[in-house]
Amino acid sequence: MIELALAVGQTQTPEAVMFWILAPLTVAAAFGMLLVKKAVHSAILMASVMINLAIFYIAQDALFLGIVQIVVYTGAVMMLFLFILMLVGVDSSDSLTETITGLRPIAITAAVGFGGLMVSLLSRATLGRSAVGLQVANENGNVKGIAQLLFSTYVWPFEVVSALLITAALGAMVLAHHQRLQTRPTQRELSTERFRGISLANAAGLPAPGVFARHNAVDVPALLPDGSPAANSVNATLEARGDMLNSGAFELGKIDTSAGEEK
Amino acid sequence: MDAANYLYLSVLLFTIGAVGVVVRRNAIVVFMCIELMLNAANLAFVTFSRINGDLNGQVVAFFTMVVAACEVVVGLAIIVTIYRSRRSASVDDASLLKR
Amino acid sequence: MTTSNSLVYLIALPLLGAIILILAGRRADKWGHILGTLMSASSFVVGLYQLSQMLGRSNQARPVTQKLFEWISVGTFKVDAALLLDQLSICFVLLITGVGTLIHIYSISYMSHDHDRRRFFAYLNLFIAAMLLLVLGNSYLNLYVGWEGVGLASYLLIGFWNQKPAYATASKKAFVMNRIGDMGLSFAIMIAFASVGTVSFEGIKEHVHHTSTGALTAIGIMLLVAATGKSAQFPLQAWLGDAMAGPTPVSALIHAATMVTAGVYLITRSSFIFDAAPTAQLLVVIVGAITLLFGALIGTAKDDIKKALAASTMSQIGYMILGAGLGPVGYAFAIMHLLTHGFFKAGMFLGAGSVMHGMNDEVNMRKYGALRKFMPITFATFGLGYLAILGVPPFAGFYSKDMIIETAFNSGGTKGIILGSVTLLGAGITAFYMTRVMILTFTGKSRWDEEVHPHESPLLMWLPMAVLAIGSVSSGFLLSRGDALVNWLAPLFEEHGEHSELLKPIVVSGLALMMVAIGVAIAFLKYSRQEVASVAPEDVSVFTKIARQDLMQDRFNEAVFMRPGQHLTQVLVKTDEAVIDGAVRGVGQMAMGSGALLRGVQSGFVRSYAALILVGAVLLIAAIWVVTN
Amino acid sequence: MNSLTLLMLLPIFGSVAVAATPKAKETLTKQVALATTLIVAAATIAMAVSFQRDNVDLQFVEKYSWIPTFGINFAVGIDGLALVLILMSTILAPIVVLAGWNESHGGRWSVKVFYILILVLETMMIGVFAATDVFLFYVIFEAMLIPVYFLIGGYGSGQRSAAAVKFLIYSLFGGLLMLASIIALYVMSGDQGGHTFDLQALSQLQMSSTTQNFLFLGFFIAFAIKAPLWPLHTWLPDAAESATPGTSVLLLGVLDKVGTFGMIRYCLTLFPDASKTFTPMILILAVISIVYGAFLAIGQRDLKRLIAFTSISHFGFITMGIFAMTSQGHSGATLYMFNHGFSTAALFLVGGWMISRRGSSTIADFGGLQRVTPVMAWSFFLAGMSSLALPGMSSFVSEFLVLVGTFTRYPVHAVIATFGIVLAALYILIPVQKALHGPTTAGNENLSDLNLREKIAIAPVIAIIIAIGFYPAPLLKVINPASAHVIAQLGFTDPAPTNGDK
Amino acid sequence: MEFSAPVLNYTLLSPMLILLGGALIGVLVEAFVSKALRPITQLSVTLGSLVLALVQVWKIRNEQSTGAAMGSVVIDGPAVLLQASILIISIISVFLIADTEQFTALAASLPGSEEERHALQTGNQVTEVYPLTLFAVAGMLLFPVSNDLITLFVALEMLSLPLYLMAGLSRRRRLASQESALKYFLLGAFSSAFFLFGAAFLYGYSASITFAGIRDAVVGSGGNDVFLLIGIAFLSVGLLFKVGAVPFHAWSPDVYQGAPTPVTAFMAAATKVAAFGAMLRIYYTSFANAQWSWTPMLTIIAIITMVFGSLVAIAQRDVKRMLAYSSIAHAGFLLTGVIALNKAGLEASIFYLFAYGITTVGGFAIVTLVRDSAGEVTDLNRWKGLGKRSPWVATAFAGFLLSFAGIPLTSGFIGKFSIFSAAYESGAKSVVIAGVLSSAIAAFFYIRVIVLMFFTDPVEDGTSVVIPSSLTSVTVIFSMIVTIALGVFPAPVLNFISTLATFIR
Repeated sequence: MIELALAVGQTQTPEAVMFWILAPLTVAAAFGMLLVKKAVHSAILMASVMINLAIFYIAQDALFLGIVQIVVYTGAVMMLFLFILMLVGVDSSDSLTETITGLRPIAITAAVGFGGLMVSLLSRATLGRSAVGLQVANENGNVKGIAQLLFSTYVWPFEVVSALLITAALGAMVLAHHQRLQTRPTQRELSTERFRGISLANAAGLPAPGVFARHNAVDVPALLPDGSPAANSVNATLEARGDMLNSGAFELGKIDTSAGEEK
Repeated sequence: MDAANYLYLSVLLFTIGAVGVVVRRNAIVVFMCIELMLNAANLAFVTFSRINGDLNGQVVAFFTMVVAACEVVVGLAIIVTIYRSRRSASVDDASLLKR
Repeated sequence: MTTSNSLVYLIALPLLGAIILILAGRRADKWGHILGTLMSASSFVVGLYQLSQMLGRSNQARPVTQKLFEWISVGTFKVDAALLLDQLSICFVLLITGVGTLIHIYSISYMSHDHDRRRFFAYLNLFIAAMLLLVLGNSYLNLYVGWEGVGLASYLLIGFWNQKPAYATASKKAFVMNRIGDMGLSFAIMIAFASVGTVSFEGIKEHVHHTSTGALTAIGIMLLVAATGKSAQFPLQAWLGDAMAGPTPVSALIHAATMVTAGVYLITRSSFIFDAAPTAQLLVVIVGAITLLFGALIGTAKDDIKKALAASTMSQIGYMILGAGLGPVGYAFAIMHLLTHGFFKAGMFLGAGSVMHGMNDEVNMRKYGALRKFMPITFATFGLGYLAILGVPPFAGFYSKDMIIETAFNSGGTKGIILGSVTLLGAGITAFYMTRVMILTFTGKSRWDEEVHPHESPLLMWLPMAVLAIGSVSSGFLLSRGDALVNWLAPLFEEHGEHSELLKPIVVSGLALMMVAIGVAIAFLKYSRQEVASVAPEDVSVFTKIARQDLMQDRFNEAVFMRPGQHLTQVLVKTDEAVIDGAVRGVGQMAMGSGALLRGVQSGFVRSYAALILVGAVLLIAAIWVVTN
Repeated sequence: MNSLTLLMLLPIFGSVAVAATPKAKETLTKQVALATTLIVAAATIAMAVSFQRDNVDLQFVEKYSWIPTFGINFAVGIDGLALVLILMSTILAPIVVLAGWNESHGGRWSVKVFYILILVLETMMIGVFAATDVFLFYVIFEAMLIPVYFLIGGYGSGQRSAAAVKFLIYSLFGGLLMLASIIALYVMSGDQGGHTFDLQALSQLQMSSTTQNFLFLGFFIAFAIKAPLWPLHTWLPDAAESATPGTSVLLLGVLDKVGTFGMIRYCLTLFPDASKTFTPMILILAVISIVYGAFLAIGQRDLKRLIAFTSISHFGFITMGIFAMTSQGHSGATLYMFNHGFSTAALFLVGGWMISRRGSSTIADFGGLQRVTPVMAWSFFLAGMSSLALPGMSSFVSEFLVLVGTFTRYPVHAVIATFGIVLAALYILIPVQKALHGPTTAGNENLSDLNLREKIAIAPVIAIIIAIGFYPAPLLKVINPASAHVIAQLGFTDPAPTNGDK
Repeated sequence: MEFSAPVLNYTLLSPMLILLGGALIGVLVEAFVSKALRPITQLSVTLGSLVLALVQVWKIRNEQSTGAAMGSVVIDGPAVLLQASILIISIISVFLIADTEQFTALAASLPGSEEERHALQTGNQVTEVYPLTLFAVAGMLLFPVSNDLITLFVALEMLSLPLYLMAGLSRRRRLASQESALKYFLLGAFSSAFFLFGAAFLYGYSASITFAGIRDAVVGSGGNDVFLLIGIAFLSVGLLFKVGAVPFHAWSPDVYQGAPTPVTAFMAAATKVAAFGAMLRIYYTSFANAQWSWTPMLTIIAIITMVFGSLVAIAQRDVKRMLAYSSIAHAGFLLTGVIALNKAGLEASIFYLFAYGITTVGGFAIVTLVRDSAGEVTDLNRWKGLGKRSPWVATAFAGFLLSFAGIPLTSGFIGKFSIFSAAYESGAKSVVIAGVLSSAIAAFFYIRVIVLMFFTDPVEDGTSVVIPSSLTSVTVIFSMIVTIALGVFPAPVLNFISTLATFIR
């Protein structure tokens, strides 16, 4: 790894200091991603890696990229990750025990092999030319230089990327968008429906969950005057899913402290 | 300061990302590890850009970010779909198709 | 050489008869036997015509040939379908067609109750045609066609009543053992072509003087092998006894008079080879000597009249082979004995058939006895044949057999003494067992079962017997009068030099008659003076037992060839199944097994797939690492 | 008739006509198929008549550009060898159609499909022998497998699909090895003056002996599987056991000949030196095949398997004749191919009739057929006699030529092979005895004899067997120049008689 | 530094632009056209733009230019051939995609939920597949004509992302379908990370991201080749992943099985053309002079791929998985074309790709026809006796299988022959021998299916062959005709390919 040393860097020493402080941090953070149980923690560590990378970009005369890295990547993309994590369950945690036989040793061997071999290879590499540095290229400013390339040489991929963005949007729509397949009934129709139903008992609306019970969570059924649970007070989906709690524990009459704890 | 150090760093990050894909089970974490690999590649691009003294590398890195963003959208959409169907974000649970 | 256009009719007529009879099927049932007989007879007439023509020509111009067409011609291997009728073949032609016609006539009556009689005549005609081809072919390959043709006819006729499994087996056995002999003939032809470049008699004869002795010896030995097969000589003799399964006329024609003598024909025909290959010639003599004793010994113990006669045939052919093996001096005597034997043995077989005809197809002589009174004609004809085979002067056998014995004694040195003694001994044993046959069958008390009503055979049957009996009486005298046959054949064979005269002819005759007398006397003592049991006694010497089992020939063949062969077959069948096909299937299963195994890679877990990719990448990097190191 | 292409097209037209017949009228379908095959046979005979015997060059040559990119032509032309084999194929075809009149019933598919397959196969049979372009040959060589595969698998009996698969995989494997060799030839031709598949041009290629040996093996293994030669034979008994008799006739009688034909036409012509190198080994394999096939035939309990093993023995003879490198061996082998077609046809057809009447192919189930069905029994017997090469039957001439031809150069091989003729007597006579002779056993009493159609079908086969046995000259005159040409090209002359060394 | 406005040659880019335009129209159709009219509108738009693009490709067939898009895109003979192949394959695939039975009624609904049932009842359709298809096709068109690493990467993603999505849209067995989407996506992203990493090293090595620049660097390099080798290796991982070469193949059986069959057909056929097209270009132009470094690697991978694919296919019980492994084996065969590195190899690869693609679509089209009440039946055991029930469908499938097996008189044979002979010509004999042997193994499982269909008695379990829709019939018949025609009379196509197939550099 010989001729890659930059003779040009005027920020040589400060850069080295920065590098040797941040690089271990970055690696540690990245490594941490593998070790922490909770996905959220991984996400945070990932964000820190990205920010560190942004610093490295800036340190390497890639100002524009550094900013984009923070604004777009860390700011938007990682937030998207976090958002989805919230959706999936923010406190979901991964067991780190390996369930697939033999995979972990393979992974570790492969990792060590990969890293070791790559490092060893890099140390062997020569380019046959000395490093140039970006002083000349960034003469008119990094952003301007990139723009120059982006809008002339790479205008075609730049255009095509737009198609990619549309694809992404369309894809998200397809997978996530619940189309309304019929017009939502109007209030009028709903009330007509209620009154024309089999029984007038529900004409005034269904009982709310938790009524007369000691707990008013959505999965606790209301209690009828006789103390029995009113099944229609709980959302049908919850019931179908078997998430409806046994109302007996929440009857008003009996004081049962343990039930609350259980819940 | 040797620019090569950035390359070593990049390799390390890439390796960690690759291993993360193999060892982690949460689909989102797996995906983040892939992002880590992409970032490692970006770092390599930026470093080489500096070594080579031209901005093409940075442009590639820029494109990578855009493409990665698109990928994230699609990927997360798929993961969410799976999650909704299976109530699980573990990639191991999705193993109906085998042999 | 004289050519003729009519030789082919000799063969074509009976062949045509066979084809018509086979193709016509049941439609020919009514007239098939007549057609068959006519065809044979007309072939005989053609033969007589040819003889008359031949007699009209000078000694050297007697052979005639007819080229029919070019049969096989590849490179230098050129074989024409061509016929050669010379002094030797004409003897055979007349014997075959003459005796053949008689037997056709006999069979009309003998087979009259068999509803497949037409088929029988078809086979007989086929046989006549094939046998004629055998003796008329001008090259070994043409001979080979007839050779196998008579084998086929023999097979068909032995197995004529193949609904009986034992008969079917007998026919198969005959064919297979003959094939072994045929293989010898194939080898002989191959060697001949490889070393001489031709396979015609004429061609080889021309080249014989500048062909190596080794090659000639090889050819000779192979021809001998062929002869042993066809002529039931040691060691390929075992089929003949079983061949008696065929209808008796068949035994008379094929297994006594004609086909079995083909070996003698082959050796005499190949005289130019044997004369130039002393080793082969010596082997011929040895085979003949062994067989003549072998057959005679078997004959002493057989209770089945046909098998006893068959053993006798084997023994008599042994004489002929021995005679033929003695070189130029012996050929003519061998042929003479062949001809006389053709008469008397055919006559006796027909007599045996006549007996069987009257005895409900009983063949066990121990169930005969005193038939003289019931079948006088049969007794008379059989008796004449008996006297002929014993060599009692002036019956036919006396002339022919004594000549062979004499020649054997005179062949010189120790060899001559041994051979002479063997032939003498054979003559004695022959007298013994033939007398035994006579006594058991025709004299003594009747031993047959209640329901059997012996009676004389009809005219059509005894007439041929009578004709043959006349032949048995007179043929020897006629053929040897003024050395008629010897002189007739002489142009075909090499001049033979002087040979020492160990014993004078009169001495030989005396010795022979003495041996015969001893044999007859023993037989009288043993079978005429004491009661003959109608069931073969078991308390007999071990030699008798062995002789009854044909001197263990079948056991030997079974133990040495058949069973190992069967085992080998079974082993090979299993090997094919298990090893060769098993290997093929194994390859298939290996592929499937490894497929199933490798399928396990697809565990369904996306992480293991990623690991696979990672490992792949690591391997690539490792390869690079190695390459750049 | 002087266009091979037209001859090849005739059966195709016929198959179109067959396809056009209404489904209900099965008899019409069969009649159309029969008529087509008869016309083709007649056309072939007409062609044979106008064939110039003494001309060793290819005749009736036609050449159309097919895939010019690869230098592939649709090139056909025949010499004596090819003519004889085409003649055999096209004469056998109507016989098979007539003999197997009812074979197509009870198959998986309709009668029409059966005859379409047969006719398509006939086209390919002509093409495979007529091709003078190696690529064309290969294409037909492989494509032929498909109709046969469906004929076995669709209309056979017993383990038909397994047997069909075994047959196909085996053959494909060999074919692929040949493909590798063909590719190598093609590439080399490109290096030496332009890509071509012309047989003549390819035979002029310069190549190292190692290359030549490998390429030879590629071809030879394919042909040895096809022929089949020990130890690559195990597909044949299975296939023959399962196929209908008609299919078996085409399979053993014609398709397998492609193997031995290929050895002459391709192995010897393209790789003369390698052929010489491998001759000792191949001769040993051939001799093993002869003896081994005979022993295995003796040991079989199933009639069809038995016939299959006899064929293995016979193919041993053919191969031996080819590699004996003498004119007798060569001509004999070629004639053997022709004769074997008919004698196997006779065996399979009659055997097939016996089996279909009895409902079993186990030899032990038969007994005493001669009394019950004399004509059938006779036909079988004659077929058997032909198979054991009885003189007077056609196979004798060829077998003897092979033996003589081999003996002059390789006496030991010839001697061992001659033992095969004794074994042949056993493997024919044992089934003859068991099935035709002996008392008529239960189950055989009421078998019906051959009907008129069957008699008409078998009669020409037996007639040809006997006629060629007595008068092979017309065929030999066609074969000899071709054989001599091949031998001469290889630089061989027949060994001179060894006389005069005294 | 003055900014000069970029010049784009729109004629040369028009096939891609037409498709992108069509896709955008499709997106707009989603927004503005009523549900009832959407399917037919989308289908027309899609087919229209595909056909138009094909016409456009035909028009530019003789162009040779690297300047179409500021050097990002190269249009030459192979480009035209590959694009045309992709378009033809796409058109017949779209006929299959038009089968509404194959796609979920509402992707966002939970499998088995009330919502899904409702969507099914109302006949809702995910018509977004059409624009997604167009985007994918556009990406595929761009992939083999890319002339720099950026465009290559963007095209790779552009063809992949829609496919990830489409894989998850099956109507039946939706969990499996979604799983296949997840697997495809995760592994695809994983491999593209490798791809990108490799690109970085190539850039580091050559100081250029254009193929021409890389080639120049390869030709006249000053340093050692470590960066080049790493770059080639990682870039290859990405490309080999796309073509499904062992050990980067693992996604394909699962995804082939899980994805809706029309999508499987589309991606199996078209992706292969695109990916191999790109591979051919980059190996034949940029890496050609570093041949020593990558031919051994590709040779080993090709051999493993053929043998592995063939062996494992034997053990498969599911027709789609079997075809997936068959496609893996074919990837191995196709790699020999890359290894050949000569004009014959290029021509052969293009022919093979086209022939294989068409046959594959045909094969999967047949798979869509065999169904029971719960949708497609892919269990091979239930294909027993298909030949009895529907002889024509079974015969067609048998024809496709025979073509896969490389039996003469089918396109597969000509393909195999030409590609092997090209490889042999360049001295890669080991690959040819391995190819020939694995062809023999492969023949085994193709034939087994034929046995199942024709020689096994049907089991009455409700499996039946639906009467194909007219569009599906068109696909099957067209594929069959092409498969046979290219087998019997390939000369015109071969000639056409031969006149065009030269990479400009």
